[in-house]
Amino acid sequence: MALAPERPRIYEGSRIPSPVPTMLQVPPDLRGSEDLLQVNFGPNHPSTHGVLRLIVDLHGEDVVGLNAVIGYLHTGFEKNMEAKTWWKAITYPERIDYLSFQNNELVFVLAIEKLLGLEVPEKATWMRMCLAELNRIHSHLVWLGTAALELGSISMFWYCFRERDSILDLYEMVCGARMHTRYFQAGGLAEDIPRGFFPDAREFVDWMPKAVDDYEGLVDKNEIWLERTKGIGLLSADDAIALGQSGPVLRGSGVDWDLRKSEPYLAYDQVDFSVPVYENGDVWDRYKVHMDEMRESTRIIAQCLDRLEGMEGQPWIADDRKVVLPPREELQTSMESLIHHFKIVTEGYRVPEGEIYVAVESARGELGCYVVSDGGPRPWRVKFRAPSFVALEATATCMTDALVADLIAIVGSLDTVMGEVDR
Amino acid sequence: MSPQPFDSFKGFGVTFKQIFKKPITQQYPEYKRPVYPRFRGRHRLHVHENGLEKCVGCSLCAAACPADCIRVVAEENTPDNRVSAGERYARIYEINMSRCIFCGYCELACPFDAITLGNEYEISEYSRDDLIYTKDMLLAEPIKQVPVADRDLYDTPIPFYEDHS
Amino acid sequence: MAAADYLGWGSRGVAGYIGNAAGRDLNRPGSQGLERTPEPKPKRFAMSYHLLAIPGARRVRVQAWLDEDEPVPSVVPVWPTADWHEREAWDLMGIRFEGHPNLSRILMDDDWEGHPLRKDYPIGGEPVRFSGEE
Amino acid sequence: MPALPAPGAGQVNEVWWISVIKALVIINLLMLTFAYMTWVERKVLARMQLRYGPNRAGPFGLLQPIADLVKLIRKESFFPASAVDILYIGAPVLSAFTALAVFSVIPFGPGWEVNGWTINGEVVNVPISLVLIFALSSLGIYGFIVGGWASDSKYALLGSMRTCAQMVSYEVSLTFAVLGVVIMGQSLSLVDIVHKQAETFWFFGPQFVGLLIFFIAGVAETNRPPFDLPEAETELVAGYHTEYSGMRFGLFQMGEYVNMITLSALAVTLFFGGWYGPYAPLGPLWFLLKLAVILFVFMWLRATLPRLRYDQLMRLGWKMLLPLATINAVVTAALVVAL
Repeated sequence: MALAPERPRIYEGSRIPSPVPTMLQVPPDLRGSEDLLQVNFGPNHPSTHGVLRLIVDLHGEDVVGLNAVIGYLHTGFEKNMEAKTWWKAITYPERIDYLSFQNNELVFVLAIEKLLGLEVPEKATWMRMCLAELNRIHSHLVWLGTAALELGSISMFWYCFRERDSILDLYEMVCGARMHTRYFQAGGLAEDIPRGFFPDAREFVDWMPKAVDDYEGLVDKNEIWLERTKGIGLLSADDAIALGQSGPVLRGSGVDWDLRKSEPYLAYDQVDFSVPVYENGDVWDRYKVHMDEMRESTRIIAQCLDRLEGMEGQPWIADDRKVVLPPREELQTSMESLIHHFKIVTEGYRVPEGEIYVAVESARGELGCYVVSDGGPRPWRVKFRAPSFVALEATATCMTDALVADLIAIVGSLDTVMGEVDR
Repeated sequence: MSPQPFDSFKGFGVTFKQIFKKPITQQYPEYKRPVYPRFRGRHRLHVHENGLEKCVGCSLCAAACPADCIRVVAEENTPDNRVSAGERYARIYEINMSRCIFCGYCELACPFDAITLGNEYEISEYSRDDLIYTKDMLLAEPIKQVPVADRDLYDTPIPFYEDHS
Repeated sequence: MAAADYLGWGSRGVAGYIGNAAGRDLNRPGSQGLERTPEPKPKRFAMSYHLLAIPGARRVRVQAWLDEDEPVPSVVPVWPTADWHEREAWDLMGIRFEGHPNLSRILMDDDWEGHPLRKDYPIGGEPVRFSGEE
Repeated sequence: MPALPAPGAGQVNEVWWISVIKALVIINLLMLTFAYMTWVERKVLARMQLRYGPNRAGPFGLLQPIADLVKLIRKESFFPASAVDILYIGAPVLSAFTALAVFSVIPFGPGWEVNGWTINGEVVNVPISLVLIFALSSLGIYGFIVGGWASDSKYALLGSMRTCAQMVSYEVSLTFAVLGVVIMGQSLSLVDIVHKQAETFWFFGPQFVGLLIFFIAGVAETNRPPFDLPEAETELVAGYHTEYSGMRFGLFQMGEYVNMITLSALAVTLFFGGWYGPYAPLGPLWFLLKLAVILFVFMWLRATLPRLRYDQLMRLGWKMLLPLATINAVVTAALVVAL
């Protein structure tokens, strides 16, 4: 084990299993063999990120067959949202992907605003970007902690959760809740930014790169870590695109594709950041993408803070009485405001007829939200294109020539959140 | 572990140096970290200084609740039984805390600042029935108090928050 | 009409991915707000395919209109990623895909009856517990 | 310094009941060490991970091991319906027993004269104690293998398969790594080896390669991270003891920890001059101190390193450690003969 073996070059051609692209079938010469052991990894297993069930055919330690079964966490979010008014439905998306909650909320709110044609104040846009990036770091930290834990590096988990906790503190300070915040509302933000946010966020921004150094110090040069990640779970660029991958998985496969750059939303075209892309499409590259993204996100947050500090006193939510709750102090004085307030709360605001697909780059990739409105106070149909759902489809393709231990590493590296997969 | 790179040993340094740092764990039941003022915890119902309840039983909170966990049954105030400042009052006001998602829409919806979400988060019970909070429980001062971080710094100064919670 | 044939992308080998394959129930008066769809709405379901060509960042939405029990050709042979999306549409909306290699339920149990996202499927749920005091 | 007994002398002149008392004391001490090992390990890991570790049961959590013991005893000893009874029950007993038995030949002190009675610094002194150690510890491995197989569970089976392969591979390297010390000490008796080190020098200098191999193979042999594949929690749930609970699980755990202590004690004896230190009457204390340092390294490894993969483990064992150990032994032999 002196030197890590040369990484196998990324394969030629396509490896997507056929006819079913998401299922690895036992090769014909092994079918019915007594040497095969069929093992259920999950739905309850220490490293399946919740309730993923993998039916794995093992030949010794080799994985020869794989079938992913999902749906154990299906909670019918999309159906539920159809029964709620738009305003109330905002509380649902953040619970779909409970690690990337702020991005989920963002995409739904953006979809509503686009259907309404609502102008959002600049301050809200920048704060949204700031929180979305904080959220990306949060999600990556949880990923890094658990993925390292799955490979046996237990300390990483605690170091990651140290920073995660300070991010959640910031969320609690601004949004009132540590995870499911409902802070983004159609039209802007629910409340103004507290003054204390800026020094605390600055402190975090200063500290975060050092923390990333710590993580990298722990595993980056570690021979065992390199052995466990390099050349494992290969996914070529063509296959990644054919399988609809996005986010870190796609960028780890050498495709320079980030919605923040290619289809900028919010104010991403006004901040300076780079998109990390790695070529080899293995677990190591996905890990590196995550690490680099944490640094880049920190940079974006710093720029957001610079802008936001100059915006004190500006409005944080659009002044549209048909959609946005009127300011509280007006409720005591203005009858008109009170009527609007009653109407929005009880009946909800109406969103013009139409259908729209909005996509943002969540921590896991392209998070799309397809909304159909029939002009009523409730969404007619909401559908989320969940990046984890798509990432999980690539499991079988990545699993060529894998051992049991690699199976864990690969599923971990795809960074799936079961809540989002099953919705 | 392997003879080749000394870089492999960098990780040992990272773990070793943590021994001399202070643990970040907070000893929870003894030490309660102050929550930020915006923190949304256990609900409170409020009364005016003259003892009348602020809630007028308009059911806006129940309408706003995404989890449908609030039940309000209103009744008219009578001259000899005057409970609230408005025309009507809430005869029954219940929150099923096991369903509540603490989104705070109820306090946004309430036009009279009658319901707010306080700072208490220790609201576990052994039975689901105990989690159905009645009006008396919501009106009472919570038994467990949670410290709150600097209110001026971490909250927006709107009158609504300065008065209550 | 498979979306792939319609665009001629399958044969040209353009890489792209399906952002979304979502069924939609049109029992009620349809929608035509920002982006117009054919009028009048002739059929119950609309299948939307959101396609994206990664080099070039072009997005295309293709809609196919279906009646109940009317199948639609599967696009899995063209875009492997459609596998689970189509299974999901079948599971939750009851849209059948012809030529799908493994069209089975994905989120619901295998022996589930009905297709939960259809509008005629009741939302169900258990009543919220309160003290029962009148 | 007290006069050293001649090599090979003073072995049997101990009355039998002294041996029995000593055995009782050692076993109990060992159990206590095991119990507090778990406490220390949790504390050390916690501090490396920015936590406090157990601090609720008693001051500094010092009663934690006892609380754990009570919990384990009171827990249901789950028994899978399709398990093979005798083997399932016997396996943890076997592994715990052999682990304890091995310690009997480890010398922890120079030996004393009390009221004219001779007390040796070890429970039994056999001339081939090293062979005995390896024989017993190979026996103990059957506990892990059989236990996993007998519980009739797929995860446990995979775990015991891994144990099997891992133990066989690393036992060879472990034995070969010791050869160098044996050649230099010119004895298979641990007591003699310690005396030899006292007369000359501690062997960790000249046998540094041997020490490294011994340590790595030892970590693998005791199933400690980063070689904890047989019970890799995130892969095989709990490996060979997936189906075990209650005190049966406790016995497995004890076997593992006592093996670890034994191995560290062996390392101290073979490479770090056993009980010798600057002030001789403190013999056992020096021994304990050295032991503690080595055990700390075990924990440090656990806190830092990710787990190896199965094939990498095999590669490391057969392609790196074994050739190195062989070369080391041959070179040592040549040097000893030449000098």
